Amino acid sequence: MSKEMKANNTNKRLHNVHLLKPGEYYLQGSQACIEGAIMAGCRVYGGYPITPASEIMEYASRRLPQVGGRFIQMEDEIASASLLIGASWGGAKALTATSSPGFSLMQEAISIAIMSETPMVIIDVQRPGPGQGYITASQEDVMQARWGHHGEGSIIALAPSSVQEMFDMTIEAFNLSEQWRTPVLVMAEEPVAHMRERLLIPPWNEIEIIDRKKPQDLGIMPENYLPWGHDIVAPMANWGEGYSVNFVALVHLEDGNITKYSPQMHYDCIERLFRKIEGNVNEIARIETKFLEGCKNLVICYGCVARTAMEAVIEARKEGGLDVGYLRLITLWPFPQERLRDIVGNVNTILVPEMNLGMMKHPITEALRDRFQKIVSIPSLGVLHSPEYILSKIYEEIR
Amino acid sequence: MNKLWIDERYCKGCLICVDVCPAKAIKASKEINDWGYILPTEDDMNGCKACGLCELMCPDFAIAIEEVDE
Amino acid sequence: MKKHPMLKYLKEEGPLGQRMPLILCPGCGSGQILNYTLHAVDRIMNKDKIRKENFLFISGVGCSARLTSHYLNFDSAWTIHGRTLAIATGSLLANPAFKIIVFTGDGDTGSIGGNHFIHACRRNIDVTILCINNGVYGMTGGQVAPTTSVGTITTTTPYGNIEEAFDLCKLAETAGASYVARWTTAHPHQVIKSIMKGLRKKGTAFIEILSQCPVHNKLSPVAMLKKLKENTIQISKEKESGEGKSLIGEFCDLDKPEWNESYQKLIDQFDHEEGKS
Amino acid sequence: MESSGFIESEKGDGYERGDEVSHIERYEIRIAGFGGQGVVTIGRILGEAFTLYEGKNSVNTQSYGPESRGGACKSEVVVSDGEIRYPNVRKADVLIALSQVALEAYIADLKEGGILLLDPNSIKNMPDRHKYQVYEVPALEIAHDIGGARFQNSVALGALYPQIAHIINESSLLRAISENVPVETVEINIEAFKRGMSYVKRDEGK
Repeated sequence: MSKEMKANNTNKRLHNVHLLKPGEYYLQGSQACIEGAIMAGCRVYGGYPITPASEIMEYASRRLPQVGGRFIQMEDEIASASLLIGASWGGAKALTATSSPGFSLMQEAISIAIMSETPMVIIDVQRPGPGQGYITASQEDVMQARWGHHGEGSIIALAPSSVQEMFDMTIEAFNLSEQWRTPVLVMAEEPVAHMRERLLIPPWNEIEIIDRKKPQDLGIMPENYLPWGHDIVAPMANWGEGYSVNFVALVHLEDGNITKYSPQMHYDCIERLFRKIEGNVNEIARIETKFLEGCKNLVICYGCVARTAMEAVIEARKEGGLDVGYLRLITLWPFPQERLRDIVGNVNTILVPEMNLGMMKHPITEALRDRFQKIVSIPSLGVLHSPEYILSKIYEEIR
Repeated sequence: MNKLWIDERYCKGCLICVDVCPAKAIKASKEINDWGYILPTEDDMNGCKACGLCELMCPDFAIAIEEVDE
Repeated sequence: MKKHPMLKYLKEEGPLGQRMPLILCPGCGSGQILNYTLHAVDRIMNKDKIRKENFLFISGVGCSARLTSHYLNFDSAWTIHGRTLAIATGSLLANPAFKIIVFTGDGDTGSIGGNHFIHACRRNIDVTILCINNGVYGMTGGQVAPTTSVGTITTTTPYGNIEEAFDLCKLAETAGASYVARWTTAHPHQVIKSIMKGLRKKGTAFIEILSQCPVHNKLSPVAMLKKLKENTIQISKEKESGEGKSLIGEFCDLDKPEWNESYQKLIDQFDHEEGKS
Repeated sequence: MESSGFIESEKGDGYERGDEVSHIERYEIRIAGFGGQGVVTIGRILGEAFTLYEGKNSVNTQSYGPESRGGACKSEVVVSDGEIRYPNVRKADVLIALSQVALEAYIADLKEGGILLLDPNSIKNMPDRHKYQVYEVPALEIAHDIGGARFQNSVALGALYPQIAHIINESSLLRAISENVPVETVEINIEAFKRGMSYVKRDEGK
């Protein structure tokens, strides 16, 4: 890297400057998200305003220049997602945030990023659809997150449920994206993005930050470098580092060669992308459980609905004397099918409260197909379930 | 006299070089390459001053002039 | 055997095999423009002592985009149809030192990427855009483009095109680009000069190059080059015999604030404050 | 009123806590009115005071949508010494109603015997005074008196304080006010708070 390039590389320059000091804060989820991103090393943000995600970009516009990063309001969401690809290969960790209609517009760029194995993070503060839908709480993009982009590519998607997790999981999203060289989605909801809660910043040295693996560190010379080879996750040379990387998103050989097309080469290229994520599901995906030991009934939830669900489960056990377990999907995708089968025994009823008409119920049903008598969706559109509502459903289905 | 080199692997026989040469030093040959394209060849190289226009306007990087001092 | 002087900037072979020849059709103007561009880059590298790794080539999708794909011995990106300038903007935000050359087509710039194009010009981001305008969608089979002239028969205007063609240079100038020029593939020296100017210019340089598609126009490359010369006229001579001809030359050459320069001032303001406390 | 700044560097280094206050399982405060009354700011001030300066947990949420900029508007604070799972009000302990519409919309969710604080000048139909502990403060009038309508939220907050003094210290609220209002208005806001505090009176009905 030339001297001039080094001086201007925003990712290296001003590292560890103006980070939030360890301690307690009272912040909005949107603000915690940006603080997490900055902590993770994010120095480029590009976005387009949309309710209810705009607070994230407003806060980014204040904070990014303070840490030597760059913020830009792009012309639309297509441009914002595309910008991340350029920024990531330019050597920066880059972030955008949007809401459902904007998320739809980003799908092509997400697909390109999966194929080119570009680390980047997208926050989706979901809102109800279809169409303009409404501007309140929703979990209606959880399927779009997995299947919205064209082609056979897998994705990582996380579901935070508190202000603290908006911070922690934005860092985790950057770590996963750098570790697995793939776009990572944070599927937030309006309550989580807008609520204020205590945010605890731990001592900086206790925060794990993962950076992409570099060919330079592995002693791989430019002439032997395979931008999509060497390992299941290839080391990544940024542009500007003398590796003459030819970024391609067409089916390619490990060195980026596109002239040797054959069905076998096609299969090898795509199958590795798929295996990279799905084959490492147990390393990537996290699940949280409570009262699971020998439980006869089970509530499975994710995102901010998990907060209500936990409240309802505790009350059902305490006041109703019901045997109800609790399981929360912290990672939505890749879906931890085998892990779920390992930890969930035979139960009578599974209840799935979601702010949609029953989306994650499908992979749950597929995973636990022979473990339950019945599986019941508890839908709520546009508003977070109340504990009373979930409780009434528990009583209705279990008693 | 300067020497004209045609890269058979890359030439697609568009013959732009023949047209743009101010010295009329290049002509179409009867030879075809493995792709089936007609290759250009040297005509009367006496007028060639190695102006480089054929190299510059070749879309396929398939032509080169070697300046030969006499 | 002596090889073409610009082959040193191309990957004839990669670690896993042969990459050349170029995928383009015989006599395609895009190959010529790549040739001119590499000449310009070669001169800039030598004269301005700019290192190879500072250059970045980005393209979208279409015939023009295939110039990057996997041939260049530079950092390059063959990306998303129309989104080239958004991706270039991202790279510049990550590292403002990049000398970015964007290869784009008339469909890429004037149609699917029109919004990104005008906003890149408005922000005056530091890129050199080479718009290869052949007036047709070549890669997809010869459909009408936003730059196709009225009356032209294409595969999607079988009865003749009824829409006015876009003047992309006027658009770029109005939107705020620092440097705007138009040439044809039949003007190699002018194109090279403009590209060098563009690379040296801080801000958006838009260079439209009218190019030939011999396949979809069913004419020989030589005949098409001749036609391009005949159908264009220098801006200065417009009044004499400009009727019905495309103007070529430089439309504007301004010095205006570039996005990253302006943003750096925002950043520096905080650096100062930090220094004080 | 938007917060004066954001992350101050000395913030987060740890806070001095106020005097010991009562332990609470779950305490729910709802503030409702219309956009521009500073409803959202009161919520933020309360939440920050409980969390950072009292060491309790609190979640502050607000109504979201076009109505937060004109029209009906609400803000909620749930406080607990334990974990707060469901973030919204289930059955409010406190309702501050700054308009008739807000009162009608949210009175049903107020606990029987709960605290109802209102501005009598904004309320046409008074609720059942025997069902709730009703407190009155002419917040808008007092605010006009000391500097303008935009200080009515601090007057209301001051009027609320004596009713929740068992779970929060005055110093915590004052600190949260000074952190969350524009620097140049801190003094007036504190004065508004004190005026509200000294004015407020219990309406026992007849």
